[in-house]
Amino acid sequence: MTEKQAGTTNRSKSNQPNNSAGAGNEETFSGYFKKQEKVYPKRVWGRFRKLKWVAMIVTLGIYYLAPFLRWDRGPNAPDQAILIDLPNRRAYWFFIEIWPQEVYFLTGILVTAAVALFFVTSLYGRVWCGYLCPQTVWTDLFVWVERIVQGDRNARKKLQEGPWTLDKVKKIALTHFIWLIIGWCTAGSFVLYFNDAPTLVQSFFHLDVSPTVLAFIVGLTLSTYIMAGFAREQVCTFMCPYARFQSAMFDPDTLIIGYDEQRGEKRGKHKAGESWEGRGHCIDCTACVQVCPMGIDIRNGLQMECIACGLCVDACDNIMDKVGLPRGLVRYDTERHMKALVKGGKERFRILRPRTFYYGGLLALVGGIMLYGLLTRAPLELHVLHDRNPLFVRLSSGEIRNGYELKILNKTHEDHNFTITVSGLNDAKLEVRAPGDITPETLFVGADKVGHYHIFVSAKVEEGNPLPVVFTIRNNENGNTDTYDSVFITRRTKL
Amino acid sequence: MSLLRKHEKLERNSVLLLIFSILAVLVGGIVEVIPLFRMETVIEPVKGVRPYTPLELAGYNIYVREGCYVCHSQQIRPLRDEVARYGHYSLAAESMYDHPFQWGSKRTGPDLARVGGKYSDAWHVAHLKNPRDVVPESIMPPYSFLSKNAAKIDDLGQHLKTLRLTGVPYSDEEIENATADAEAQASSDERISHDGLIERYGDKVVARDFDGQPELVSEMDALIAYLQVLGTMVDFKDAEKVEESAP
Amino acid sequence: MTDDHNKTEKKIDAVSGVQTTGHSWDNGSLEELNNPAPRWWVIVWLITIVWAIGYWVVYPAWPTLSGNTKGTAGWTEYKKLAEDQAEITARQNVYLGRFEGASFDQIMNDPELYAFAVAGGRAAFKDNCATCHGSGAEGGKGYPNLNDDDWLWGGDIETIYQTLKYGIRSEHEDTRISQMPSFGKDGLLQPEEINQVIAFVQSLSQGHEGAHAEEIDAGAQVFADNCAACHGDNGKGMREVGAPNLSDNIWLYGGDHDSIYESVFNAHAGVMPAWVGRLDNNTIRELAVYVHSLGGGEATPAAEGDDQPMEEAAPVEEMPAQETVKEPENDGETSGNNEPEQEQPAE
Amino acid sequence: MTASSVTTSPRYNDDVVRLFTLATTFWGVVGLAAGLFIALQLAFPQLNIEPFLNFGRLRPLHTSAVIFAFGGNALFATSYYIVQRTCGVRLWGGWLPTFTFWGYQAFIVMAAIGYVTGVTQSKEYAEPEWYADLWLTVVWVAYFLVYMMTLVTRRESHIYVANWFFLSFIVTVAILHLGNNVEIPVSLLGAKSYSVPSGVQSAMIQWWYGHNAVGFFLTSGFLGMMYYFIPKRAGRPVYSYRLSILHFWSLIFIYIWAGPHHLHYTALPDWAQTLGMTFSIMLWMPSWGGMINGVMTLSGAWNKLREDPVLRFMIISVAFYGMSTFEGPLMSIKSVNALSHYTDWTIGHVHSGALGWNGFITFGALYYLVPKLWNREKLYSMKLVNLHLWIATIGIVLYISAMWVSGIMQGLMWRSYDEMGFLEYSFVETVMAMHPFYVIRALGGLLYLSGSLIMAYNFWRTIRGDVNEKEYGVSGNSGAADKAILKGEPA
Repeated sequence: MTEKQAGTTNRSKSNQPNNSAGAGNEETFSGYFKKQEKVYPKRVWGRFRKLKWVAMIVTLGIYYLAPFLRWDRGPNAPDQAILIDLPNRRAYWFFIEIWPQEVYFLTGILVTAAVALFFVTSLYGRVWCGYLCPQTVWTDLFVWVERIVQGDRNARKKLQEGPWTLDKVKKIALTHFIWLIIGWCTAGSFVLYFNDAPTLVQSFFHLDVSPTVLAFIVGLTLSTYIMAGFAREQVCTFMCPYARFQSAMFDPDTLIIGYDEQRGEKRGKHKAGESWEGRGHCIDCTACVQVCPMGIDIRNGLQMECIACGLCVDACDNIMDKVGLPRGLVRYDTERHMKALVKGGKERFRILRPRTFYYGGLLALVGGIMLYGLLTRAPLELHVLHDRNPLFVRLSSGEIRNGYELKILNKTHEDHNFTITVSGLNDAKLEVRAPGDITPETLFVGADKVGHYHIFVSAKVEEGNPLPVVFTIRNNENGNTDTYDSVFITRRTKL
Repeated sequence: MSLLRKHEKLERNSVLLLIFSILAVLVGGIVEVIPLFRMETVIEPVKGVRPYTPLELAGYNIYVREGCYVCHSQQIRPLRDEVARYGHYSLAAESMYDHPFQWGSKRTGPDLARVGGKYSDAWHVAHLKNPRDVVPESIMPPYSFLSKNAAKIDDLGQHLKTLRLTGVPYSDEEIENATADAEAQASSDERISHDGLIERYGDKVVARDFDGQPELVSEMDALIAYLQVLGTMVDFKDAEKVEESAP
Repeated sequence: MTDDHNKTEKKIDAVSGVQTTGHSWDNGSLEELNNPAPRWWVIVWLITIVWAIGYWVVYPAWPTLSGNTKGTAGWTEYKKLAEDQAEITARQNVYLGRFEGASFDQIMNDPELYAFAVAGGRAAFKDNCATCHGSGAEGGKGYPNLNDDDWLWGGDIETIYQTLKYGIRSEHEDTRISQMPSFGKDGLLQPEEINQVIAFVQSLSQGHEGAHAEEIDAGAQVFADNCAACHGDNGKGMREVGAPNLSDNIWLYGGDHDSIYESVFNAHAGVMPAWVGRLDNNTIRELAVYVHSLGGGEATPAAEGDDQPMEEAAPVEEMPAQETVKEPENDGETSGNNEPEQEQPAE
Repeated sequence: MTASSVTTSPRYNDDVVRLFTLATTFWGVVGLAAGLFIALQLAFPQLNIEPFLNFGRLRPLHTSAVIFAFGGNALFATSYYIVQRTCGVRLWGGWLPTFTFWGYQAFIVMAAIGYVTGVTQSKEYAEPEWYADLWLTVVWVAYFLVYMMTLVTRRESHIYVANWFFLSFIVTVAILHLGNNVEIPVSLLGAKSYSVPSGVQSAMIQWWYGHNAVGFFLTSGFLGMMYYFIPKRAGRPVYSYRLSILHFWSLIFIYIWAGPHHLHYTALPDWAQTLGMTFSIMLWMPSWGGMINGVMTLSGAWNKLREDPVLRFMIISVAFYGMSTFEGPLMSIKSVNALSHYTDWTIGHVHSGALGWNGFITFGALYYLVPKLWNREKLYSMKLVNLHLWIATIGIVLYISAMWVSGIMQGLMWRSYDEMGFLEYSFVETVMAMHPFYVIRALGGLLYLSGSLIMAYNFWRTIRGDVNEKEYGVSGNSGAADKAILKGEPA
C-alpha cells in the first residue's frame, strides 16, 4: 500500500515457509499440487465482529424464515409472501406478482444488483465479501460450529494435527454432523421458496416429497457442506469472479483495511512499561493474522485474498487497548488518506466523488424504471394474434372476415367479464367462437388466469393493403382497458 | 526423470512442440468425425428423401444467401414440446442432400424443418414481402425484392453437376433439363408440361406458380418452392418402423 | 537456441518467497514462479473425469469398428421422447375420458371439453385433412373452404360429423350421394341455353345488369326447367342433396363464365372420403368440433333437440342415418391405408 | 505515417505491429457498430434495409468483424510483439510479416463485401466463400512461417508459455480452416460453391470447426496474450509454471472434442453427443487453469489495481474468462442444453466471453502497446481509460443480464404446457416477449461501443503525441508509482 508495495502477499512466507523450494519435491504428485493450507481463525471480540454476527443473524434469519411469512392476496392466490410458483409460472414477492412475460423485472434486479455492488465497492471496498456474501456467512457459521465443538484456534490445530483418538473421532464426527444438518436446513429452505412452505414441511415429516425436491435437497446440502466446510477461502481466492470485479472497482478513495505502516513500524515485541520511543506501535503479536479467515497477514498491505471483514481490526484494537495505545493501527482507511498522513498533510475521506454520483445516478435510474414499471403494472393485458391460415375468408355475403386469437391476461385475483371492441373498420362485426353463451361483451376470464378466445371480425371492405385495426379490451366491472394494434387483411398479395 | 524435465525438451525445441501440439489437437476430431462417414450407421433408411428439384435448389441457395439460418433452425429435436409445435423430429436422412446443412443454431424465428405445406403460397408471398403485414408482431426483415428479381436458372445444370461431384445422385438427364424443369415447376400454366419434372423427381413434386406472377420465374418462386418442400419428403407413417431399427 | 546464455539460475521471488524456474525472457522482465498447482484444481478435474467415464458406461458413447457402444441404460433420445410424451398423453387422457362420454351439446357448452376438442381436432386436421382442404382449411378449387359460412350439406355440428364419418360420394355404404347431370356433355342443354343460364346465375349474386336483361330472362326459364329442382327456385341451393347456393359470393369451382360453363357442361361431383374406420370415433368428433369452430359452424336445428349422445339423425332422406350408430364391420380392414383417396372431382 | 517519426528498438519489427494495432482499433469500432445496428434491428425491425442491410446478411458481418477482424488483428499484433520480445529476435521473413498484414486486411474486406452482397457459405464463422478461403490459406501459411521461423531462430533457450498458446492457435486454426472448407466451386468465375460433406457430416465438421474457433482463436490465442501482458503490466512472474504445463496440454487436447455439444438432440448420433458433453465437462478445470494463473500472477501486485485502469481491464477479463468457462460446461449438459439451445442464453454466454474476456484483454493489451509502439511516454489520458472501463463494464452487465433472463424465459415459454396438455404459447408470443430485452441489450451494446470510441480517441491523441495537461497536472500528489504506471512500466 505505500511505496513499499513490494512487501505484499506473504501468505506462504508467514504460514508455510517450507513450501517454497519446488525442486526437491517436484517429482511427486504432491509436488505438482499444493494442498490447501487449512486456516484456523481465532475467536475475536469487537465492533466488526459484532456487526458480522448481526449480519449473519439477519441474513440467515431472513433466508431460513422468509418462506414462512404469509401475505394475504385473496382467495385465488397463494398466501406465501415470497414464492416462485413454477408449475403455475408466477413469482410473488409481497405485493408484487410477476407473470412470465414480466420477467424483465428480473433483468432489472440483476442490473440493479450489479450496479449496487459497484457502487458499494467503490465506496467501501469488499464489504459485500466481508459481511454479506453467502460463502462468507456460511463459512463463518461453520467455523463457529467448529469452535464450539473443538475449541479455539490452537485446540483445533492440535486436534487436527494430533493422532486419531476416540475423542478426536467424536469431535470431528460431531462437527461434520452439525455441518450436514446446517447444509440440510439450507437446502430445505431453498426448496421452500418454490413450494408452499408449511405444506412441504409437513410432507417432509411424512417422507412424501418428489424426486426433484429430493435431488435439490441432496445437491444443495452437499454443496453447502463442501463449500462452507472445506473449500472456504479457496473459493474467494481462486474461483469467485465477483471478488475480481470488486477489486477492479477500487480506487485511491476506496475504504479498505490497511495497516498503518508509518505508525506500526518498526515492529517488535514489547514488554509492559517499556518505552515506545524509537519503535513502532506494532508489537508483532500476530493477533491480526490469527483471526483472519483468509489466512493472510494484513500488515503486508492490500492483498487479493482480503475480504474486508474487519476481524483483524478488532483483534488489533483489543491489543492496542491492552497496551494502552490508541486504536486504529489496523483500520478501514483510504489510500489517499493514508498517503496524505505520511506526508503530514490532512486529506479527508472523499465519499462524494464523481463515481459516487455516476453509480448513484445509475442506481436511481434503474431503480426508478423498475419502480415505475411495478407501479404502473397493468392489471389487464390483451394480446391479439392474427390467424395466419387462412389470412382472411370471403363470406357468402361478400364480406371479408379475419380471425384472431385473443389472450386476455387477468392479473387480478377476482374473476372478471370483459368486452372486446375493434376500431379502424366501418361496420365491423365481432363474433366470438366459444362454448356456451359467450358474446364479445361477456368474455369471462377467471382470477389470475389467461382467457383464450377465438374471435372473428367481418366487414364489407374493398380489397387492398392490410388495414390497421385496434382492439380494445375493457373490464366490465372496473373499467380497466388495454389495447392492441393489429391488422385486417383483405387480399392475397400480388405484386 | 521428472515430467518437468521431460517437458523441458518440448520447451526448448520448437519443432517438437509443434508436432506434439498437432498430435494433441488431431485426436478428438478424428474420433468424432471419421466414424460419421459410415453412412449406414448414421442415416436412417427412410423412403422419400430425394435431391432437390432445380427450382428448389435455387430456393435453397437463396435461403443460404440471405442468411436465413442465422434466425431459423431446421432441426426439430426429439423433445416433446418441439415435436408438438413443429412436427416429427428431424432425421439425419432429411438433410442428406443439404450441402452444407441448414440446421442452424438460433431460433429468433421458428424452426422451419417442416414448414412445407404449413402455410399457403399466398401467405408466404405476403409474409416475405413484409412480415408485419400478416404477423404484426414479427421482427423479420422484409424480402420484397425477391418478387422483383428473376431467379437465376440458366446455370442450374452446372449447379447440379457440381453437386453430383459431392455425391448427390443427379442423373445426366436431370442435369440437362435443369433449367427447363425449374421453369416448369414455377408455372401453373396447363400448356407447360410437368411430365418430365414429375418423371424425374416423383409425383409428389409441387409445381405451380408460387408467387402469383405467371410471367416471371422469380426468386420468390424459388424460395417458396424450397420452403414448401421442407420436411415433406419422408412419409412418417412408413418411417416409424424404420426408426426402431435406426442407429 | 542459437544463443544459449545460461539462465537456469533459480532465485527466490522476494514478494512471495517462492522459487522461480530460472527461465526468463524479455530482458529478464518475464519470469515464472515454480508454484505447485492448487490441489483442489486437480481433484475437481479428476472428479469430472471419473464422472465422464461413468457416463460413458451408462450412455452410448464411443464409436467402435462396427457401430458404437450402446451404454448399459439402453438409453436413446427417442426412448426418452416417448417417455416424456406419455406424461402429456396421460394428462390428456383425463379429458379424453370425459370427452368420450359427452354429447355434442355438452361439449359445445363446456369450455374445457370444447378447448380440448378444438386442439385435438386441429392436430388431426393437419395430418388428415390438410392435404385437400389446405392446412388452414381454406380449401381450393373443388375443395370447400371450411372457414366460410357456405355449406353444401349443412354446417351444424351433427351434419359435419356425419359428413366426416361417412364422407360424400365415398365408398362407404352410408355415404351421401347426389349427382348433377352433365347438361352439356349429355346434350341436355344446348350451348346457347347454358350461356343463358350462366347469365341468370351470375345475376343472382352480382345483380341484374340492363344490357343482359334479355339473356338473363331466358336463362331464368332454363333454370326453372332444369336446375330449380335441386338448386331451388331462386338458386339458394338445397342442402338435402348437397346442391350449392348459387346466389352468394362463394364458388367452389370458380364464378367466372368459363368456370360455370365447365361446371354446367360436365358437372362436378366432389368426393369426400369416409373417415370411419380410418380414424377413431373420438378423433372424428374432435374434427367435427374443430371444423365447426372455424367460423362457419351453424347452430344445431332446434327441432332435434334431445340430449342423445353421439350421432343424431341428419335430416336427409337418402341417407339411412339412423343406422349409423353401429360401427361398420369393415372397421379394421381399411386402417392400413391412411391416405384418403384423392379423386379429382372434375370428371 | 507516424511510424517514421518513431524510434523503437531497431532490433524488433514493430512497424507491422503498429499496423495491426491500428487495424485492431479500427475493426473493433466497425464490428461493435455493426453489432449495435443488428441488435437494434431485432428491437426495431424497421431498420432492416433490404436487401443489403438485412439482418441475415449483417449478422455474419458483425460476427466476422469482431472475431476475425478485431480479434484476429489483435492476435496478429500481440503475437508478433510477444514472439519478438520473448525470443529476443526480429520477426523472421523480411517483408513477409507486412504481407500478412495487407493480406489479412484484404481477406476481411473480401469477406465483408461478400456478406453484404449475399456471398456466403452459411456456415457460422466460416461464411466466406471458396476464393476468400483460398486467399486466407495463403495468408495463414505466411503467418505460420513467420511465427514458427521466429521461434526457430530465437535466442532464448526456452520457449515462453505465451508462445505455446500462440503456436497451438495458429496451427489448429489452420487445420480447422482446411477441414471445414472442403468445397467445390460451381464455376471458377462465380462465387458460389457447395461444401463436400452434407447433412450430419457437414454439421459435425462445422461445429468441430465452430467450437474450436472459440477454443483456439478466442481462447488459446487470447491466453497467449494474457500470459504476456498480465505479468508485464503487474511486474510479477507468472504464478505457476507447472500449472501452465498442465493446463496447456489438457486444454488443447480436450477442447477439440467439445464440438458436438452444439448439436445436442439433433440427428447427430447419440454417441457423438455424449462425447461432446463429457469432454466439455472435463474441459472445465483445464480452462480454469488459465484463470488461476492469470489471477494469481496479480496476487503480489494487487494494490496496483487501485491506480492502474489498464490492469483493471486485464483482471476483469480474466474474471469473465472464468465465468464463461464455467457457464460453457454447464450449458453443454444435455438437460440444460435442451432449454438453453436456440435461445438468447447462448448469445448472452458468447458475449460474456467475447465482450468480457476477449474484448477486455485486448483493450488492456492495446493500452499497454500503444504508448510503447509509438514511443510515447504515456497515454493521452488515463482518465479516459477509466471511463472506457466503467462504460464498457456497465454495458456488459446490461447485455448479459438481459440475454440470460430472456433466453431462459424463452426456453421456458417454448416448453410450457397448459393443464390440458397443449402448448401454452405460440412462437410469436415469445418473440413479443423478447422486445424489452432486445432494447436493453442494444443499450448495453451502445455503451460498449461508446467505450471503444473513447479508446480510439485516446489512441489518436496519444499517437499524435498529446498529453492531457489538466489531468497529469494534478498527478503531483499521486507519487512516483503513478508516473511509472502512466509510462506503462511496472512500478
